[in-house]
Amino acid sequence: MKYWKAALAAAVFASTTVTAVAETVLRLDEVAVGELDPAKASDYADSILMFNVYDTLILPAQGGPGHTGHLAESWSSEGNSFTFKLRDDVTFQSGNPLTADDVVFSLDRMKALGSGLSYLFGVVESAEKVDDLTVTFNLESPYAPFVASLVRLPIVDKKLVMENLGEGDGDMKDWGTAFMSANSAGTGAYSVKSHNPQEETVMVKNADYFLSVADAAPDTVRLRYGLEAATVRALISKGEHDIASQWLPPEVVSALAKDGAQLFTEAGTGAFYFKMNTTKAPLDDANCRLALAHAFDYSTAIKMIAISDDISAGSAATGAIPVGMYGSNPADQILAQDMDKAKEYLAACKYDPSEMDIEVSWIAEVPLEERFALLMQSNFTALGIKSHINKMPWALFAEQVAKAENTPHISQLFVNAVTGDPDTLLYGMYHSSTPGTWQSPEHLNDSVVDEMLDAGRSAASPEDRAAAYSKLNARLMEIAATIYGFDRQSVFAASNRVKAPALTDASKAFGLDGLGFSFRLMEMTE
Amino acid sequence: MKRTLIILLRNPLSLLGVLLVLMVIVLAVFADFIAPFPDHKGAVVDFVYFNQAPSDRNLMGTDLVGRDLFSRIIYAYRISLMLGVVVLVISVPIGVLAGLFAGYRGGKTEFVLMRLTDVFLSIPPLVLAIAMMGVLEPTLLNAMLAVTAMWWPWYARLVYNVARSEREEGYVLAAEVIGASQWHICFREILPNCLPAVITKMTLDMGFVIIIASSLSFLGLGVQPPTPDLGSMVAEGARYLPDSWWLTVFPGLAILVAVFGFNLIGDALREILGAEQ
Amino acid sequence: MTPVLAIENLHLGFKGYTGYTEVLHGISLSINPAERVALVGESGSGKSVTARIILGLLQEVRGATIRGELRFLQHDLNSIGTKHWRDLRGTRMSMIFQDPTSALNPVFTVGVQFIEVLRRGSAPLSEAAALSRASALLQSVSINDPERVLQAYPFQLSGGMNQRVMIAMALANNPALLIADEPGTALDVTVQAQTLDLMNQLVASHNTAMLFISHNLGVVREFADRIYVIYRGRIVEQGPTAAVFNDPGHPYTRALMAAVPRITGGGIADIPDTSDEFLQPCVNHGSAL
Amino acid sequence: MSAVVQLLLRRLGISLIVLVGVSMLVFGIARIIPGDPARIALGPNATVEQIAKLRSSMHLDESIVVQYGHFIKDLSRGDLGMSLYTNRPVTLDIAEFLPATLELVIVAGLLMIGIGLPLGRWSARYRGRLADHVIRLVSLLGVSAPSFVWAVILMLLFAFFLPLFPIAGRISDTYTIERVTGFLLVDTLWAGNFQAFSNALWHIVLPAFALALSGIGQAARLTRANMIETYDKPYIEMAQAYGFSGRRIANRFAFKPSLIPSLTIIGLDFAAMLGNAFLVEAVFAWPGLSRYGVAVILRKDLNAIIGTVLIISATFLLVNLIVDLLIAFLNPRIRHSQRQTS
Repeated sequence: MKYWKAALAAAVFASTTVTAVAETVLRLDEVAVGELDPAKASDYADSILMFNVYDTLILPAQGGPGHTGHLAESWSSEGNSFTFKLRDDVTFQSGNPLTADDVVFSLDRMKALGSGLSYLFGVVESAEKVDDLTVTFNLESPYAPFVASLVRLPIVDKKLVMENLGEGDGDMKDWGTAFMSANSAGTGAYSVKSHNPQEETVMVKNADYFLSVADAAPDTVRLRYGLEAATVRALISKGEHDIASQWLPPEVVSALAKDGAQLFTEAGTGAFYFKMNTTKAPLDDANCRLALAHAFDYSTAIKMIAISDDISAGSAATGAIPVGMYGSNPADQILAQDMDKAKEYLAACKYDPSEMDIEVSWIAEVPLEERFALLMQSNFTALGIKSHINKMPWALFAEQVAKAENTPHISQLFVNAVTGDPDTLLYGMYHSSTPGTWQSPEHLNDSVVDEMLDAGRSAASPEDRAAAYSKLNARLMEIAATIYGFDRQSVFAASNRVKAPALTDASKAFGLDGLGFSFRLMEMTE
Repeated sequence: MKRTLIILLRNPLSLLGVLLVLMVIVLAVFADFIAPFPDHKGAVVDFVYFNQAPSDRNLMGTDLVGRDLFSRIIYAYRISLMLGVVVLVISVPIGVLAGLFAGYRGGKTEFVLMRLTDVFLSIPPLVLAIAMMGVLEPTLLNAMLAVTAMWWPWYARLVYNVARSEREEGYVLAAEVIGASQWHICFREILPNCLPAVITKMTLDMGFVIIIASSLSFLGLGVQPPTPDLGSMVAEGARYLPDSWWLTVFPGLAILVAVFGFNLIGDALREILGAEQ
Repeated sequence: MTPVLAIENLHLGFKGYTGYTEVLHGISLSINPAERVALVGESGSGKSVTARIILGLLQEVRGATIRGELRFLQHDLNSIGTKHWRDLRGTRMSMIFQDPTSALNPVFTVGVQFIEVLRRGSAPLSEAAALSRASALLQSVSINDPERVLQAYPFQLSGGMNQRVMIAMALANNPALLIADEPGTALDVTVQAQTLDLMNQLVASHNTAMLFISHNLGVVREFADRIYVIYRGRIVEQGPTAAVFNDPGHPYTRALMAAVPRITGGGIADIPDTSDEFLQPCVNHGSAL
Repeated sequence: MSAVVQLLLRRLGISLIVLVGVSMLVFGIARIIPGDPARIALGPNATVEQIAKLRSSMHLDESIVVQYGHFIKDLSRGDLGMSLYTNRPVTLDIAEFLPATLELVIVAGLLMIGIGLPLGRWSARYRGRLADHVIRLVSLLGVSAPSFVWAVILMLLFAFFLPLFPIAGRISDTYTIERVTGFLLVDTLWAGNFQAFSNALWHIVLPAFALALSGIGQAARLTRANMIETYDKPYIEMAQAYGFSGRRIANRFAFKPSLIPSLTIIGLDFAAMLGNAFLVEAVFAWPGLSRYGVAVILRKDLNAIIGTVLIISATFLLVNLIVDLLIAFLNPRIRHSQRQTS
């Protein structure tokens, strides 16, 4: 009894600080729940998991255009087929060696599951094993961005997955989805130690990784989900958290920066869009859309995302394509509010402004969007148009946009080119053949746009592609299906315990969202 | 009635309650004249003055798009009071009727009605409202509906208990003997005896409705922006703690002040009316 | 001989919203050892508050103003302090209440309550010792199955049984003074008579003085050595029981006697609300001893 | 059969009826949800065939009565379906998240009882004096704000301005505690890790207080009111006449009889905390069932909504049942009702 009391007292009064351990821990957070199955990966949290637990055949080159080999040593193309030679020194975390079978299996699985970013591989007819370390992809039609899209084909451990098939119909049963949503089956520099979709995923360094990894790279990584902004802010201040998600409101990021936090940036391959439903009155009239696009206060929008004097979560938009991509307009040709023009267009619109009631939606998980909704509402009020704001959780939004009639008048979205190529940014958004997805709440059906998009993806030379996208850009501005808010740059507040060259040094940046969070390239300083 | 009022005003605490409630009502009713920035109740953005700490210009600071927080809190009181009144105006008659009939008629009516109230009462109140709001579109009207749905059973149970004991009382029997109609007995004999309890509960409930409604909007299931609402203001502001503390502290205190006022009055009424019974 | 209790010129008043109201207008009263004294009057006459002043209970009520001398045994109650006064309660002075069932705590067994009372007297008392003492005390009030009673809750016992329990409790610590406030009026007549008899015997055997408070002269006649008649906060007549009954000097006493000739639990029906005659000065028959 | 067992059986019966009613109500609410649950489940890229297949496997094409039948059949096997949000069986999710919520609610309930009752007792004992006025005012303040306001205020004061307590979570992530019960306060002790136990305790202080404050106020008010009523009872005067000290009278003779009528309401308040936990968990990033509940409601995750509401209601009923039994245990009149009637 006495011992018990003493022990309790000792425990209560014991310091709660961490006992010193040699192991380094990196702690970061993401808003959404991380999906561990790479075939289902689509958003930022999924990408972080995927790029660390799995590897891809190639990677974007750091600090410039082009791609370098990763799991593949080299590749060549002939017409519509691409052949990759695999490295011979790669083993999965399970110990199984990497072979061409795994690559074929990975593509088949991706296509069979049909979720996540599998649409990128719709054009791939088949993958064939040539020998143990050689694989060939055959395309149905010319597709210029194919190599780029391979950064979204994580290679999974066929043998391990086949040993762990769950319940399901057919030969492949569930394709191992039950297993893969809780376990890692990759070659990556980090393996999953535990995965709790509500709380966090814990990853540990893979000692047998095929590339050499700096000792300073974190031994353990904790990816936490769904933390409140105030929580993240306090945790970083107290040194209990390392990298905040990009969804932290700018005020909080700037408060952290004032307290001495460093800022990481990942430069834009995407933009912030206000997407107008082109099938719903009054926005089915281009004049109305143009009126709204001209009424929008672009310069205030930029002010809203400023974090410090020199860092902002974005830069002024110049047109439909973010600066730096094929077909983009020069950086100084920025969009600006023009109320006179807006009124002209409104007058030309066939609908009576006094009868309009525009539904402006915003994604519940991204509080910043509420402010843009308010900004739009006040801009539209200045034009004499009534509007109302509707907050939507992401899942509900993704469901509602499937049907044009359920899609709100205006949807706010951050969209990134998932492979860094404009095709992956724009095709899914605007081509009339793509079904309604969260990327395409415009439900656009425009033959000129379709034509340019097709030309852009099949053109052989970069110059031809640039010309096609330039024309596309002009057409998109003409029909104003979308208000282009700003070109996006992700900003992350981080503690000073961590160095991430890929997120601070432009010459080391990958130009692909999430890849900057390759933990093997980070260094812990304490 | 007059006596009640005198006692209310003589006790310093209940006087404080009366003053607080009066203040809230005056602010809500005359918001258009009192609010320094009446147009800030809606979708206005002013990025010159955004996220400002309390100052002479903005008594309680400004929100993240530059709107005056004091003005918005005043308008939010309007919503809270309206919601409280509407919820009580709908749920009290329903609950009272259900309780009266269950208590007076007995038998099957009693069994069905009271088991129904048991079902409602056995879901934690907030959970029921949250579940309903999860299904319905988040609007002011639906928030009222959801809160009403969770509120009537309490009155049903309260009146039921009174009615059941009154049923056995002499004067009800007497009324039955002289052949008074059921309608007469329910409304003229039993109901007046339930009234003090119902009125006291209504005053206290005004505060609770405000609490529940703000809880719903705190979770994003209530009134939608740009309509100012205390609960969603706290929720929104909580993201910016501790730097922009005014965004949460003032709306939170505003809830506290209003509910405290109603509770002070309710407490005093309970003592006065309870003593009279 | 020192009286057990001596009250001299006791005044009691309350401050309220409407000002100061005096309830007792200078009462003097004394009780000798082993003497049984009755204080008789209608409800509201001030007899119950007098009892509570003696115990020191009213002193703790805010707004009550009490003046007058109070002596209990060798103690000057006004100067011994509330703590000391409290120590006397339940040990040297104790009280029996009107309704035995409601005066016993409903959520504790008789045994538990009995032990608590016994421990007031001699603090270090083991539970077993306390229980056996309680058993003996219950047997002394003619309870044949004390074990069952000790395990029972008050609501499980009859009113008469509870009354006996209370008498046993009241005398458990051999008090010098027992105040009985309308004992047994809540019980039916025969039970009341039995318990009064029992109480009478016990008081005699314990050598305890008793202040018997009642509105019923009929009851008083059989049990009291001496009587004080109280009307509206004043003693209007006092003297040995026989003297008062044989020669009631005060009009109020006569009215009381006319109203209730028998032992009953009922109220006093036929006394006029007020009468100028009742305000005549006190009639004193002198001490019986 | 003893009176308590009889009471238990009767209450169980009523609880069961009520639970069936709740399941119908919740099921009904969930089925009038706008939008096609199958489409929500499969996401925007699903084909018509996939949706049709899922619809038939979810019995969505049949009448609501038949659907309810299937639901009850699955439920009796402990199957609440899959959560669309976590892609796991709902029962698994609930089993994972419920302990955190229960732990929070139980600690808050202990605070409510441990602080609210003594405050009320004190207030009643010194009624009309300064202590009474202060306690009444403070407890009224306590019930005058929703728990999320208290959560925010406590967090601001004791986590930000005075950084005494952690901002969020159940335990610092430097501790790895093997999950046995899911109650961290239990599991840490189970593991014999007192440092982790104190860390978990340290984490639960603010959320539990935020959740408990209005309950503390309510319990204090109720206890005071009931005790003041009790103080007018003859047996209290008797206790005074027998010289028991004011403290002993307050803590024993007046307290126990007034506890019984207070308990029912305190039980209800305790159970209502299950709902209020929704608000507190959101502020303190507490990984419990309520946070899960909000997440699934926002995502219109039907199976998970039904499962969550059902499990919370069942817990609510269970708490009330326990309170009823506790009252029966404390109140000899109920416990011995049989002897009285015989």
